[in-house]
Amino acid sequence: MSFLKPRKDDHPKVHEAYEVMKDGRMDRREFVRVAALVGVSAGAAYAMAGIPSPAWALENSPFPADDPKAKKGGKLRVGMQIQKMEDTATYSWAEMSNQTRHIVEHLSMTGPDNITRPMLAESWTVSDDLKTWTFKLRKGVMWHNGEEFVADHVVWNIRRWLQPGLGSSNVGLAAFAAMRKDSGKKDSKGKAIMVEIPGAVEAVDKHTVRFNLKKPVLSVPEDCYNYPTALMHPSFKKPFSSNPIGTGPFTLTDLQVGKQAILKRVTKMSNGKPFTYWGGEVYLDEIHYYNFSNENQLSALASGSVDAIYEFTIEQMALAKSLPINIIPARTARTLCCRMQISKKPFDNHKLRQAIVKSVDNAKVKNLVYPTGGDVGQNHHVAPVHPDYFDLPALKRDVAAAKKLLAEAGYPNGIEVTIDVGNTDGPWHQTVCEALRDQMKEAGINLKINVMPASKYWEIWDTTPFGATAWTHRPLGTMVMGLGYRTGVPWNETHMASKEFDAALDAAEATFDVEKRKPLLGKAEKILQDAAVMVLPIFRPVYTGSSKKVHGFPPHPTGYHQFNKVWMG
Amino acid sequence: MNDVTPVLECRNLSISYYVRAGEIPAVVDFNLKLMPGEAHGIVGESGCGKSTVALAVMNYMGNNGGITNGEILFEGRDMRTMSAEELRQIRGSKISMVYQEPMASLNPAMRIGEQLAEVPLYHEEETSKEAAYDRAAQMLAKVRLPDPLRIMNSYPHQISGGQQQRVVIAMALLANPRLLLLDEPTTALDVTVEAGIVELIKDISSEFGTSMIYISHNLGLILETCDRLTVMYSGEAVENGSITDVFNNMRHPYTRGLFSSIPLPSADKNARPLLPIRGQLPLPHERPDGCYFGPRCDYFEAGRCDQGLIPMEDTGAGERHAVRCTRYSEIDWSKPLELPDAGDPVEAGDVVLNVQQLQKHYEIETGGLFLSGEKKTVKANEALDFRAREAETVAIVGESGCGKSTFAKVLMGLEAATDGKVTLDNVELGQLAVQKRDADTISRLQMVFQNPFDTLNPSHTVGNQIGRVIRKFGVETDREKVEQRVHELLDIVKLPRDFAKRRPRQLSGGQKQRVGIARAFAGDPKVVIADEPVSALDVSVQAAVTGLLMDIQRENRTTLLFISHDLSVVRYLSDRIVVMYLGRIMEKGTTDEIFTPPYHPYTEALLSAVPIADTSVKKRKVVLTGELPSPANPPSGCVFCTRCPYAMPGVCDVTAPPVREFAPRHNIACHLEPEQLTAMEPVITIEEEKAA
Amino acid sequence: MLKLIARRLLQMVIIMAVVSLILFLVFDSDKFKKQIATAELGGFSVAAMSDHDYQKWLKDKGLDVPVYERYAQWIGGLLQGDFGKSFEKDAPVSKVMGERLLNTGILAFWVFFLMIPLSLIFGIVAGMKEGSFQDRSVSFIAVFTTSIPEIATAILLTVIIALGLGWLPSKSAMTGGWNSLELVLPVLTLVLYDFGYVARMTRASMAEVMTSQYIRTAVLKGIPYARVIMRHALRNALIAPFTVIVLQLNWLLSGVVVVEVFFQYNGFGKMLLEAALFGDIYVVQAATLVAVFVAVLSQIISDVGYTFLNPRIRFS
Amino acid sequence: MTDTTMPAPRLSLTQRLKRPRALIVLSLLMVIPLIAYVMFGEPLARAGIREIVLIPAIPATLILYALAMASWRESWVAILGGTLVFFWVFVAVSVPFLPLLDPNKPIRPFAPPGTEVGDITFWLGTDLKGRDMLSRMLWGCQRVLVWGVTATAVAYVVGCIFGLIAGYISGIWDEIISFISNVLLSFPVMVLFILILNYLGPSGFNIVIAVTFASAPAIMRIVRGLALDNKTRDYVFAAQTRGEHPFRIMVVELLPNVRGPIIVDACLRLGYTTVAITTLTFLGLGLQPPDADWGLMIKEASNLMVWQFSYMLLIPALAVSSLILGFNLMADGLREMSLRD
Repeated sequence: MSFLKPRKDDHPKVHEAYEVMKDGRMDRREFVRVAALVGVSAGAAYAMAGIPSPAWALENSPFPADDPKAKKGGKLRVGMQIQKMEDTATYSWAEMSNQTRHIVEHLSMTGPDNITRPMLAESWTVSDDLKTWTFKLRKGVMWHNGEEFVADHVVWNIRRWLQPGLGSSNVGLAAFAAMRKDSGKKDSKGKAIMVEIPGAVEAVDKHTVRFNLKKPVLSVPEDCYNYPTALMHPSFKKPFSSNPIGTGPFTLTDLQVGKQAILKRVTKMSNGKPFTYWGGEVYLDEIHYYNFSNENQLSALASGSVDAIYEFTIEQMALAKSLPINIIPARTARTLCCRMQISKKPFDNHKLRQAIVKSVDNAKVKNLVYPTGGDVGQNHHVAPVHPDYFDLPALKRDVAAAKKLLAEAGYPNGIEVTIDVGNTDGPWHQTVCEALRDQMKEAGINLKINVMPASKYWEIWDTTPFGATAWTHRPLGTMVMGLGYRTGVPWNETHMASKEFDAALDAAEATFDVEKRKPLLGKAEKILQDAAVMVLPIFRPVYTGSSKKVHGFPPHPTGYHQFNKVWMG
Repeated sequence: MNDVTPVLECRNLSISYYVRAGEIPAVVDFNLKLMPGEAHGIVGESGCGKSTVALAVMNYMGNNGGITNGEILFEGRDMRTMSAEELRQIRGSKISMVYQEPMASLNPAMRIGEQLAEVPLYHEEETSKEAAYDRAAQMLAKVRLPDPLRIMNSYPHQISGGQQQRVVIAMALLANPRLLLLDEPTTALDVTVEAGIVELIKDISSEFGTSMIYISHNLGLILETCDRLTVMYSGEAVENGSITDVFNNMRHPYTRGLFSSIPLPSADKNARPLLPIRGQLPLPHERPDGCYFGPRCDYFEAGRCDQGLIPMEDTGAGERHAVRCTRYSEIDWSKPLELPDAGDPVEAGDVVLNVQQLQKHYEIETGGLFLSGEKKTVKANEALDFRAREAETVAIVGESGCGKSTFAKVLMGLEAATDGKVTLDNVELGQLAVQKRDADTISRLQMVFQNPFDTLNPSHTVGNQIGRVIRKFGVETDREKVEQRVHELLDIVKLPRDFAKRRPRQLSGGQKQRVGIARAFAGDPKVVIADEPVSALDVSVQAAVTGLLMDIQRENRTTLLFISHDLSVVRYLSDRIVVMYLGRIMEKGTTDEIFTPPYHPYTEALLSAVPIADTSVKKRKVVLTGELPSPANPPSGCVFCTRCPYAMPGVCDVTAPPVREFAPRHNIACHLEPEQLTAMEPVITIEEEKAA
Repeated sequence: MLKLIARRLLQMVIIMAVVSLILFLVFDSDKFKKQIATAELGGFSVAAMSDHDYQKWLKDKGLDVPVYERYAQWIGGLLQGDFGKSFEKDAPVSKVMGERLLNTGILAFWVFFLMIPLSLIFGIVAGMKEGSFQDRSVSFIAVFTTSIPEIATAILLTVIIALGLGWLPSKSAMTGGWNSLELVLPVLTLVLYDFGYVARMTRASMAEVMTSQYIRTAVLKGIPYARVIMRHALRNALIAPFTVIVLQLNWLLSGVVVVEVFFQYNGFGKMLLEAALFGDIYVVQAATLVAVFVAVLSQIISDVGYTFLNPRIRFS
Repeated sequence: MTDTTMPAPRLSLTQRLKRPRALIVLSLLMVIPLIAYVMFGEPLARAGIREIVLIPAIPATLILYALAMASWRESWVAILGGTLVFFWVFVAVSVPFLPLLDPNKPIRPFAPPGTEVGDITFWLGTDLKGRDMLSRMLWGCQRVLVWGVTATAVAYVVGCIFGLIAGYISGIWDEIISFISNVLLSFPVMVLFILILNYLGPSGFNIVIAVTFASAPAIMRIVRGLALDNKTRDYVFAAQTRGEHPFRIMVVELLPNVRGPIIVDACLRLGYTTVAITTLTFLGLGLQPPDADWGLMIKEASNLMVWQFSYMLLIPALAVSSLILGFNLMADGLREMSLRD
């Protein structure tokens, strides 16, 4: 096995990580990811890790390698919910970004292998303290309107996101949160209004951008590929769909929300000169998105109305298997969180919560719903796919203990509780709840399942005492823990408020070394698990499908569409 | 006469309908011979099969009817052997028909001209459209319709009922048929309009020489229009002969019963009370063996009358006079019938009900919720003024639209009077809605309704409905006593006590009316209003119900307000008569005063219009022209002026007529001089040489 | 007659005004505003929004204006032909709805084009001879087809024709551009369901006319049977089916919802359902008004037509 | 001069059962336990009598069926319709006692009809979650029947009350009621359903409300028409002239006499309501999972559009069609019989 050694000028973290890896304390793939994060090219990182570089780890390109058999031309029809395209920075659905992803692009790009590579940036470097990030931009990247893509454009975009009134969810990302400070002013509800720290982002020269962060952030490149972070031309005016200027290979020719979004290759810039795409060969001529609700997408694929779809659910697997299609699974950290709100009766009773958790066999539930694929959850929301996952001992179902706890909680004759479920990701939510019901029954807990339409569930998801909420995939365990369980954060649906937990999480977040971070995060995981605020039995895989004609359809864990190298056969 | 082929001959004709329950014989063993130019009447009560005969002649019996036996020969050819095309050619051209309901018989969506012109167009070869329309217009003129061209261009609903019937007659006559079938052609019409149609039919038979079959339940009409007649009972012809033979020398007990149960305006209740036929018409599938009339016949003889089919036998006397009775020769037909005791005339008491200048106007709005249209005033009652005494029967007579039913509603408190007064024992009722009247007042004023099928609530038992009145008026409250009282009332109206448990649909029309009477008298009323209580009943039942009503009234000394359009019935039971026309009183007085001059011209016309089934009666013809005006749009001046034969232009159509008193409480509202009125000849005269 | 029409139109305007006001008031509730926000931004985003952000969002959407003001604005826009803007589709309502209405219009056209002759002919043939074999069979078929709800008809047709035989596409989303084949199943579904109803009405009307006395008069007048049917019977027997057929327009607006959703056909019904679930006020408003307009208009047409076809009413 | 009369015959048991009061009692015995079972299943289960309440409904259903068949002999249409309807009613009241698999228990997904797993045979296969289709189909009729009957009944009560008021009392009441019903009738039914259920949220009780809004105006019109017709009958005058209270006239005199056409209409309307509930559930606005329901079965299977799984769609579609066919045929038969009288 041959290892490429890190170069001298590589980031010290690379050296550090390299050593850790060599000692066998770090997974090689994790090393590739970390090295890529701090600016080592993916190809080099794979070489250092001593594993063969996958086909897509082409040097200096975020895209997979060209398939020699690829044919040019054709259109790809994709079934997806067609949303509006107002402002990329305020996108709230991944589907929206799919409609835009081939028009406007990001500084970086996270591939289906969970590795983040430079995209519009050619490379980046980071200071040792992880506070200063310098991005070298690609030269010769052209906007559709004929202008060259330069550093000022990046600065303009990022400063726009930081504006208090925009309402972009980007400010919740660690990288950009570290560019803001408290203005001292308060809004009508007494929350602090945050403003940009002057100089937090600066154009060093025409092709260099520097981030000056107020605290160390590890996930800057990953954050730069979050779906609302596409870079727009400064001439942008809402809505994007009526003036779609980007750097990507496609442009929007027709958008009808709820019906279709038609993307076509850009051949000429608006000044009349031919447009050359920086990213090399793109095979498709057109990408057509047609509106199909999630549950109808597979039928649409089956009936030949579309060539590929956004997603299908586990219940449709048998159908998918019966069809002549490619089934494309992706292992993710998406989950269903049957959480209790500890500020509400009767879930303020810790013993009761423990009884509920004890009465359930998570592995059994997972195997019932996802017999193959997926991971068993341990009631703490960090998934095995997360690089910083700390494997706590598996939970054991204990009905007797649950009964005892129930009695101690003051319900010796059992209790009836109701869970709200909205099947927001598909009917399997309900199946999970039904499995919980059957298992809890043995412990004397009578679970009533209140099924409601998805839209209604989203109105109460953060207020209901007991609800089954679907959470999407996020690349890091610290990210989900920070978003969902830190005291007072908006998405803290359990109303968990634990200083120890917050402290453990802070410690984990400030630790670059994954191996060191793991036990720290493990501590937080344990606190969360012991708090017994939820039953989180499954991390589910995501399935999508394409017809046999479609080649190179990438299985992305967050459902991002990356069609640069897709071709129709 | 035997060398002449009859126009129509029915031989041993039997017709049945087939329904789910099985075969229902509608006509049994029917014979008829109709000579050219002859008018033949078929008379009988409802359900006797007379209309079936007419439709059978047309060979039109629907999907479920058929001739089971016998033959129908039209001009010597058996109609049953004719092809569909032959039948079509005969229908409408050689045989044509006039129907009971003219409105329903004309296509509502086609102009009258087209409907008429079809007849020549499809029956005469090479008739041009213009010629057909010309013929139609001429024929309309012949049936005495004014302005034929306008009528040709109209839709049926745009002309009045009388005019529609004239159109139907014109249609029937267009192809100059050999045989004209008239199925109750005037039943749906008002009596004065009926008179005009009857007049027309009589003229037609003389002018066109067409043979006619005239079907009616009214013996008087048959007398006026026909040469011969057949009396039918329950699907059988029971008597057949010339008018004079059957009217004067009837040889069947049913015919006799029929005659003695119809009121004649020539007689009053004390002179010749009505004699009803007991029992009721058997249902087709419940007919007895032998004589169908047997169970109701006074001459019934077991062993003879209830065996086998009784054949039609020629009496030998008279002209082709035949009768279906085994005992006709044994019965002493000269012996008068045993008449029931008429009872003594009742002495009238104090004034109970006093109506003074009563007025009832309706406002009709032609708009809805948002856009209000014009308002129209319908003067339903105008200046009504009369009194009724205890134990007295006051009849209110008039044709449709005369306001008699509105008056009843005002009296009962369902409508408030617009002006004027109605007092019952000094209680003012005109403005007092029924909800505001005390139970005592309500119970003193009760009503018997017109339609026997409507008068009882089909969902409740008879006992319940009578009992409710008893409880409501507090006559009795105890459950058993109420039941007791219900039984007493059923006894009074001569119904079996177990009828209390029955529902109305299990009762016949006459029985329902009896229950209605029992209900009206349950609260011991002082005044009973009877709104045409017998007009929907068959004649033989009418007599019984009328008799019953009078008996009870007499016994209880109740005041009876009897509303009717039929002067002959009225004559039988009323002490006083009020004649109304378009909401106004034309004439009022005692029964005798009304039936003898001086007449109001309208009274005169009404009297003349009533068909009288008595060969000894001679009527003076007074036929009114024109149609009844709508009460929403009455003529100015005297409301009768548009149809009055004596109308004086410039006077009658300008000012309302004065009310003159000819005798105490005999008033006539007319512009004619009193002398002129007094000088009128009586309308009805009886020839003294009437055969015994 | 004109007065009648004017009155009905006025009534319609009042009804539409009442309905739109009620809808405005209903959708003005905080609950519904929250629903729109959730539908548009997703539950997570809404939960993360500060009150400031939420107020700003409301302002962006124009939902911060008091309801009466919004209603007045909306009415004002309406008078200028502006139905407002769809929150979900981010396009003028008139554009979105126009297209959807056109699609549904095409659907409706074919439904009526097939259904009217079919049901009239069968109904008349059946009604001509009540109780005959043809009558019994038509009646039975009619009861049968009307008894199968559209959703079941759609399933049966799809399973047999599209999935089993593979003759037709099972969905009608028209993703490859306009495809008339995709229209067949939705049209067939609606025709099958509606045919029975109209045929039954026609049969009943014809049967009633055939037993009427004026048909007896016509027959006994000796005119040929064909003329009795064509001239005397049909003229009267078709009055009731006419009104029924016009009123089917109203029914169709109900029927298309499930058919369009099932077949994924981008029509008016599907739009209405989507808009209602999203809380897309202006689309719901406009769609409801259009639905009410069509419904009331069809009622008016049917009334007027009835009056016009029926001389008994026309000339009185 | 007495009319010939028949003595009142002694009533046989069948005849006694056929009296309106007995029929009403039997119908209530059939329907109320079912309603209680479905709507108040939880409290009943806690009291331990959930299954027991259904027991009286079984004989009541059978007796009613026997009576219906006996009195509808003349109309094979009504017999066929009644048989279909009573079949489902019988299934609804007896399904807890039938030897069926748990309708909500996932066993083996996508087993085609006739699959044998161990000693279990899935005669109609299993659905996408592996639940027995036969069991779900039979259980599914409960909810549709209960909510359909309840919704129709409530709509009828409301429609009759307003119809009687509008028709009998008339005047300004008629104008107001007619205007409101005109407003409601101006909506295509499905539009009204969508608006109401979207506002109230989907649930059985809200379906009752929505059906009431959608159906009551039409019922009101029918009752109003019948009341207008019947109020000019002499027996109503008779009641008025004895000074009866309008309420009594409406309820005692008018209501029983409008029942004939109303029963026919109710049969049809039960069919419509069943369609509406199934359709709304399919659209996601109606009944909510998890309990078996035909509309839900369709909804869940409607994403599986391939021949091989079409049994999952066909079974509920045929079930709901047969029930509605039953209602419609029954209405036809009843109408035919009423016209024949």
